[in-house]
Amino acid sequence: MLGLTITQWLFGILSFMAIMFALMVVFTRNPVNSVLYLVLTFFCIAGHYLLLNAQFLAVVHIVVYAGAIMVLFLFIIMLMNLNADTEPRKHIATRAIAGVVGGVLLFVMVGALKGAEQLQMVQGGASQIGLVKNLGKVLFSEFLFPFEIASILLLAALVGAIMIGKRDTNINSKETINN
Amino acid sequence: MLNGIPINYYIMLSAVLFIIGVIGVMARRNAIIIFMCIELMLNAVNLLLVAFSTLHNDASGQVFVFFIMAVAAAEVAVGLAILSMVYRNFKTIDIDLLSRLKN
Amino acid sequence: MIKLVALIPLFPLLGFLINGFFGKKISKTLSGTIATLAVLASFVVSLLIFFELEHSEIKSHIVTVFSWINSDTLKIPFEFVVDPLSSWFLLIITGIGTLIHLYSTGYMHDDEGFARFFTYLNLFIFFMLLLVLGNNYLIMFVGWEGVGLCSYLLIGFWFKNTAYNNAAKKAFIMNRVGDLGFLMGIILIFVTYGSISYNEVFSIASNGNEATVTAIALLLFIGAMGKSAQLPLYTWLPDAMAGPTPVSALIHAATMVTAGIYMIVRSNVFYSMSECASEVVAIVGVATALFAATIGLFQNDIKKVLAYSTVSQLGLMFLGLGVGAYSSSVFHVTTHAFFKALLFLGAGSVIHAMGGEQDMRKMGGLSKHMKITFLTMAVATLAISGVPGFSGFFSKDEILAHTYEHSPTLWFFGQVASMLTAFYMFRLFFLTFFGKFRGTHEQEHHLHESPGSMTFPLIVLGVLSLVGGVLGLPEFWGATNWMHHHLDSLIIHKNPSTLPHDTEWILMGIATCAALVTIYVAYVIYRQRNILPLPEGAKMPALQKTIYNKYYVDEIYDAIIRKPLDVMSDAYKYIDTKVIDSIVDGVGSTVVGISSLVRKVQTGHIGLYIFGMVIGIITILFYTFIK
Amino acid sequence: MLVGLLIIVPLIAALLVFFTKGNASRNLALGLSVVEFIISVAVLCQFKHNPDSNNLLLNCSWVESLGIHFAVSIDALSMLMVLLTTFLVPLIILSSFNTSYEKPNSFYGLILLMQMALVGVFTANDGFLFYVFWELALIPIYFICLLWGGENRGRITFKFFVYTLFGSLFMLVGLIYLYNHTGFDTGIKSWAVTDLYQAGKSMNLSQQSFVFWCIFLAFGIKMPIFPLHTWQPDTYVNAPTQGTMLLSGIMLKMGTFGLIKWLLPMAPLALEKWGGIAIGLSVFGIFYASCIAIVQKDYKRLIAYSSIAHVGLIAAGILSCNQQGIQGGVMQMLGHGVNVVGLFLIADILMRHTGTREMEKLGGIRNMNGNFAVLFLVVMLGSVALPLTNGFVGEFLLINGIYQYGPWIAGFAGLTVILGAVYMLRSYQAIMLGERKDSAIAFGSLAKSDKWVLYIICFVIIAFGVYPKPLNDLAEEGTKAILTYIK
Amino acid sequence: MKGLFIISALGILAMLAEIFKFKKLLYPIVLIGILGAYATNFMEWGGENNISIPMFNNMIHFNDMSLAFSGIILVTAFFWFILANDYFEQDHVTDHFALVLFALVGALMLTSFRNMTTLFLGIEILSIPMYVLAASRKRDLASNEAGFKYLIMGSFASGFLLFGIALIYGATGSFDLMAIRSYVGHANGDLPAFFYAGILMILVAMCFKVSAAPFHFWAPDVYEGSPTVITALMSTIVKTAAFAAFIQLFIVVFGKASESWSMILAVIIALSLVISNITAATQQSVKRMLAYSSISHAAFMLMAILANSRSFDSFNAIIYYSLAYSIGSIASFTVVYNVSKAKGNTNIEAFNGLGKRNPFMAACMVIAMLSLAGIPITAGFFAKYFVFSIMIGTSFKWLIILAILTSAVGVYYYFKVIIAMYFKQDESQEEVKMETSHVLLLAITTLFTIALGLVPKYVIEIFG
Repeated sequence: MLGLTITQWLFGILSFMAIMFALMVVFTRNPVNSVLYLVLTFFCIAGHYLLLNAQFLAVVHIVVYAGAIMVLFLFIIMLMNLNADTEPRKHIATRAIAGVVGGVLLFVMVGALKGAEQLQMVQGGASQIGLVKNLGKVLFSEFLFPFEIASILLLAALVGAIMIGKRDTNINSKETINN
Repeated sequence: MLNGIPINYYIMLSAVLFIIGVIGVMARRNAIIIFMCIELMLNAVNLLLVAFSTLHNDASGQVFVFFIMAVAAAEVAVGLAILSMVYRNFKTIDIDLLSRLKN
Repeated sequence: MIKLVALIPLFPLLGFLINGFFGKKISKTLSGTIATLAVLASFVVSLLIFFELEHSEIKSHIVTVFSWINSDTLKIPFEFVVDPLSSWFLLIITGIGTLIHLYSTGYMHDDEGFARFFTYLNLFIFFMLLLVLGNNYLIMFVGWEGVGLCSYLLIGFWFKNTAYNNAAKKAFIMNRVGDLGFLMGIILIFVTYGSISYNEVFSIASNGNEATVTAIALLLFIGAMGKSAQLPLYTWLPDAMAGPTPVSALIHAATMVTAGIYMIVRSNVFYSMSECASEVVAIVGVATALFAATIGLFQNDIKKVLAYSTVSQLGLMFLGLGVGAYSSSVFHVTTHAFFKALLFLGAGSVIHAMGGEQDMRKMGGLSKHMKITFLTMAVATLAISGVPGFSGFFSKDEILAHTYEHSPTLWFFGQVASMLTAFYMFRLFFLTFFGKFRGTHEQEHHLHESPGSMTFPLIVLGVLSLVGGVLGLPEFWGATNWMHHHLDSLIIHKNPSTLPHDTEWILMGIATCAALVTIYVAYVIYRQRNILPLPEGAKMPALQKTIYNKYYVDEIYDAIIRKPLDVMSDAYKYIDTKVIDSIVDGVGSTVVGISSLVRKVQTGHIGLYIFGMVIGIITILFYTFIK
Repeated sequence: MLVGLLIIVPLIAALLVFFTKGNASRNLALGLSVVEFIISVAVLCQFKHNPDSNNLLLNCSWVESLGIHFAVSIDALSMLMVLLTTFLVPLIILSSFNTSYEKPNSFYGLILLMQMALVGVFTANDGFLFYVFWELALIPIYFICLLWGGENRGRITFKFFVYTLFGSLFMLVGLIYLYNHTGFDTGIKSWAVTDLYQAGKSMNLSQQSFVFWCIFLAFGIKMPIFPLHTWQPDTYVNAPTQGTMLLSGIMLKMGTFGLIKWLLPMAPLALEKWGGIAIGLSVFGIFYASCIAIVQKDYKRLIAYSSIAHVGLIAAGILSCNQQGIQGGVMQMLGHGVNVVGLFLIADILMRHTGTREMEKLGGIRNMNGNFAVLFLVVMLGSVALPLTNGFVGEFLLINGIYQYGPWIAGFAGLTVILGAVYMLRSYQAIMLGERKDSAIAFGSLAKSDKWVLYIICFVIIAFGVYPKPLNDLAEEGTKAILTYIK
Repeated sequence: MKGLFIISALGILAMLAEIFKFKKLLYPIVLIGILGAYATNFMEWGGENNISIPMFNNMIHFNDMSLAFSGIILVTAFFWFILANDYFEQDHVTDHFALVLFALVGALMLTSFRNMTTLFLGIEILSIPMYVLAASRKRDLASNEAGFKYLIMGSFASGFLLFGIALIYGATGSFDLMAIRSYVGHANGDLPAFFYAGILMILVAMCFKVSAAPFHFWAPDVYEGSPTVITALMSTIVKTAAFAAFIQLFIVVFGKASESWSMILAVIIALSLVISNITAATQQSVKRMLAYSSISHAAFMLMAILANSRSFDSFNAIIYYSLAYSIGSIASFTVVYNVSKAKGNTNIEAFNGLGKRNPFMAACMVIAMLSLAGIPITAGFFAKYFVFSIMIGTSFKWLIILAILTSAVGVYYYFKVIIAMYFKQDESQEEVKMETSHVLLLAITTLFTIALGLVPKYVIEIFG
């Protein structure tokens, strides 16, 4: 159809949806809705991953983002029971400016991101890298050190989150304001 | 050409998503939404990385995405913790109301 | 003996030190004696040196004391020169100095600043001797400023009186104006000739081109104007009468004020090279002579009259210098030193007798009470009026003769000036000594002749002003003009006197008649008709009023120099604080101002911060990729 | 090695004094500064005896890789400056004996520290070291003024500090720029002064001009030259007397000394091009400051302005860049250093005895204390440069030098001869002569220490006025040395 | 490299301390551990480490430069722990220890990364604990806000960092710095445009981390809001680490492509100099003033990077500068901390009369301020001097003039403190107490500052 391959069709549709949903994330008032839209965006992006033969990554993506992170968001939003009418809104002018600035940024980006055409796809063994086996190999050989260090990162995040999240009982930190 | 799609398209797509995220950060007052928009930006980057890794037929790009995810998760954890704490103390997460420190 | 010339200034210096450090401890008589002996000693030495010089062939001896200032090519040794000119001035200074010291021991006797007075006086003698002894212009300048200092100290001797202090300050500052010119002259000499020692400079004086030499001559003359009270820098001298009378006699009549003449005679080489400079000197001289003489006509303060007569006499001397009659001027310096010192001392003795009264309107008929003073004063008055036979006659006549030769016009004015002199001097004489006493009773009782220490100098000086003429008898009488020959070796003669003898006779005759006539007029007015000067604040015709107020010169100077200076100073002060400093402070306050503005940008809203960042990024990308 | 002592001794002295208490500290400070003076005299003898002995130079590496050395040495100029410093500091300390400062130990400690820095500035032979000492000298004086100064000292001393620091930062840039041009032949960069001279010579006009103005700015502010002077009067008036003496007597000479050693030989071309402007500013400054001095009411402020006038003359003479000018500048630095200290001491004495420096209020002191009047008179005559006082030699040579640059400028500069007399005599008359205006003001006899300081100063004024040869020869020699570098 | 592991181990140990109840021992253990790390760090100095041997597939490696930076970081950390001793006396002791130590791990990684992955992880490991620590005064609204702002803006910035990394990866097909470097080196000039875009994005992100204008907005607010000791941590260790990364990226890796970013960097420096100094001039809170001053110091260090011309000068200059600056600000923050403990706030008025109320403290503060203002013979002066001396050779001389003008302004606000301490009077005359450890700390840091100024060569001549 129209001389486009099926992948090209898929790419087009997915991209369109992704952008649409992303915009909805920004422009819906109700936080809950924007969370949901963001989830949808993520699904589209996952679709893109599949198009790019990054199957495993697609799965992980769904699991981590849609599964974990967004749920966390949703949870917090519920906790603070935010909804459309509690949602504060920036002044219309501010939002307009934001839009304009974003447009300009896009413009310069388009200008900046030239020159990728001559990059040629590296052939041979294509579409195999996305498989768990290959990724695992790379991750645990070449990227072993980052992998280990990432644990420290997570640990730190863990400790931090607990420390912040937990209501402390003693009030003595009140009078030592600002020290 | 990644199975028929020029790499530029991917770059543009992720650029657009990234910028939508930026716009979100600029246009919203709700800290959580802002945070979500930042996640959106990260995902745009992820997409770009995956596209490039496929282009170069090199797995390290996708591996990097894992790290980004990990970091994102960590950030979200800490971030939401801080947000909830702020909400506890300020009874709001409206960034325009959080401006005691200035000048 | 000449090698010991350094002794001459040394004695007064010692006297100065002794009186300066121990003056309070020792008795008045002792300190007075020490001071007088110090000067007497140097007088003796000067005499010896003078005669030794007379008999030696070499007419100029240089005695180096120590090397003073060296700067590469500029070498200024501290050395003295002994030659006819300096040795002659040495005699005048030390001789008259001795007499006046002696006089002062009596005059100042009951003043609590007695020792201080002699300290200053010795210091003055010291500097004056430096002035004439120095072998280069800088040492002359040292003495020059030194005597200025001493006159400052002595004019303001009674320092409790603000008017006196002002007079002293005025004298110092006006002299400084002249000194600046002098200093510039010295520097120009150095720049032109690479040295400032007389012998070296004069030997190569002809190297300098006309313009430069004229410049040098005029600059030096500015110095002379200041020191010798010529127009326009003369106004300090009348005020300087605030000092004790011996000071007026010594400094402001006999010695210091003639330094200008000494300097020009010293550097006559330059003046003889530069026609125009000499013109200027002559004109300024005659102008001063006339101007001061007219003012002298209406003064009532006895010392003021003498002061103005001094100014006009000095003018006459400069006239002589201007027309190239250097030796005549020195001659007149000498005679003037005699009779003017005498006049002042006499006036001093009168004032002493009158208990400090200086206004002639309160005097009269003193001749009976103080004979010696009366007689000596008479001699002096005759001398200054140029009555034949007296010293003044010869010197003045010589100058006028040369002037006539040079230009009859100048001669005419000079003649007029000397007539006026004769007039006001006799006015003074009659008002003081004749008629009936116009003072108060207690003054009348108090009237007495002064003590011997004061009258002795009067007598000596009287004799001198009587016979002083022999030093320079006119050539055309067949006599030899000793002064002329004495200074011959030092003086460049442009044009030897070519005046036919009969002209000279005629001129002398005119001068004599003029003098006698004026004296008669004065006699008629003040003796026969007993016309008294008007009292203070009386109505008088405009011209007389103007002259009486000294042509308002002081007021004019005030208006055109002092006021503007003060105004400008205030303006600068204002600028300094309000403009320049405020600019400096302004920078600071602007920074602070901007700062408090810029702080506002930091509103504390994350949204704005993000905007800032994004705009930054946009700019960067735009600059790099689009532009 | 001796020169090393010159720098070390005050430092140690400062530390020692810092750990003492009360009067002990001031006596100790006096003693040690006298010791320092003796050392400097020893150095002088050594210098006279053998100018290029190793005792007179010290050169050890500091930061080798950047060619920075701790190089100090004694030549004729620095000898004179060091003598001035080591001679004045004891007097300054002695002059403080009748004022009781709180925390005397830190006060005298800072003074000695200052002395160390000053000696360093005058002896430094390495551009970087020079700069370091230059800045180092600023800190003690800042604290002296801040801690013991007059009422609104905070703002004023701060202005002084920022102003001078601002200037010296530009000097730093200028010096670095020179340093960057060193080793154009050898390839080895060095901060040694001679190498900097070479570098300066190797530059073209525009580069030299950059260096010239950068460095001149610093010196011009320090001295201070006409438009950059406004920090000075306030600071002088507000600083404690000893601080003022240090500032005017010695620190001011840093600027003029800097001109001679650190500017003239660096940028000869630029000097030819821009010297006129600089001289013009200095000379106008003479007239300007003298005029302002005439209308001052506060005697201390009057001296401050007179100091601007004097330094203007010095700067003009030095910038005219000929034997007489520079030599006169050096002589005048010495003379002015001594005289101005005397004048400020007199101002302080007036303040202490009568409680005011307002000249309308004073008057008639001469009848109360003739002795003081005479001393005052001598110091005043010194500063109006009367012949046979130490001020004269310098002033004569200076005007002479300026004259060789431009007769009319010299004439204008010569106005100082007149105006100086005007404001000095006016103030002397107002303070000492006439009848006393305010009957409340009594003036007893002087304290011993004051008397001695004044005696010494007067002696120096007369002695070196009559027989300036010893100093003058050194000055001549030093000037010749500099001029050979310039030519 | 062992240092890195020791510190991580300490972090984990700190968490175990909660469980196995040896909180009391923890503090000494940590101090000793840091010393140990420093020792190993020192032992690894020199020798074969100069030539970079790949480690973990060239993810990190320690050559002398990274060792030097880690050395500075460890020393500063040691001092910081002494400063912060009573910060650890409230609840969550172990958590705080753990977080600080983890942040330290991140910092060390930034000195030694050789791969974009480790760069990214390093930055995040450094940042995330800092977010938490900034907010660690849970009831203090200021602290909350500080943490919150830091978090939002930090993650926003890392978004750009990642985008940049992605673009560079796209152009070069590798995350390995050396690969990228050789890529830049070989492809002389004809690099695809979006590669430069990548460089610039990273530049932006790094400028954010070192808080250079116009990406500095977060710094003052966060510095002011955070607990004082944490502010000290941010302005010393975090900054040093960020600069280690900066110099690594922009001199070693992108140095060849400098024409694409040097002008931009110059403008950024100029902006930072002007904005920071001008704004600092009228600050009331000394803490906030120090925040602005840290921005201007960052600008100075950036100058050294901009100059990246001659052999090792830039490295030397930055190492010396960061050392001098860290020591100086540790000293000043110690004083600020104690004053604010006594007075309850960090306003300039709190310093009034300190010269009388605690002369020692005041004197040390003076030295610190002189050093920050760059007055001889303190370390700060040499730091500035070295920067000038390498800048004067470049084509950016106008920056030096600007730097001078602004640092004159800088003197203004540093001396406001001094004037307050010695000139202003305070109603209360009682002495400001300070515990012994802090006295020692102040003494050491002050001596260190002077010593660095007197004999800078031992630091300045580390490299060639």
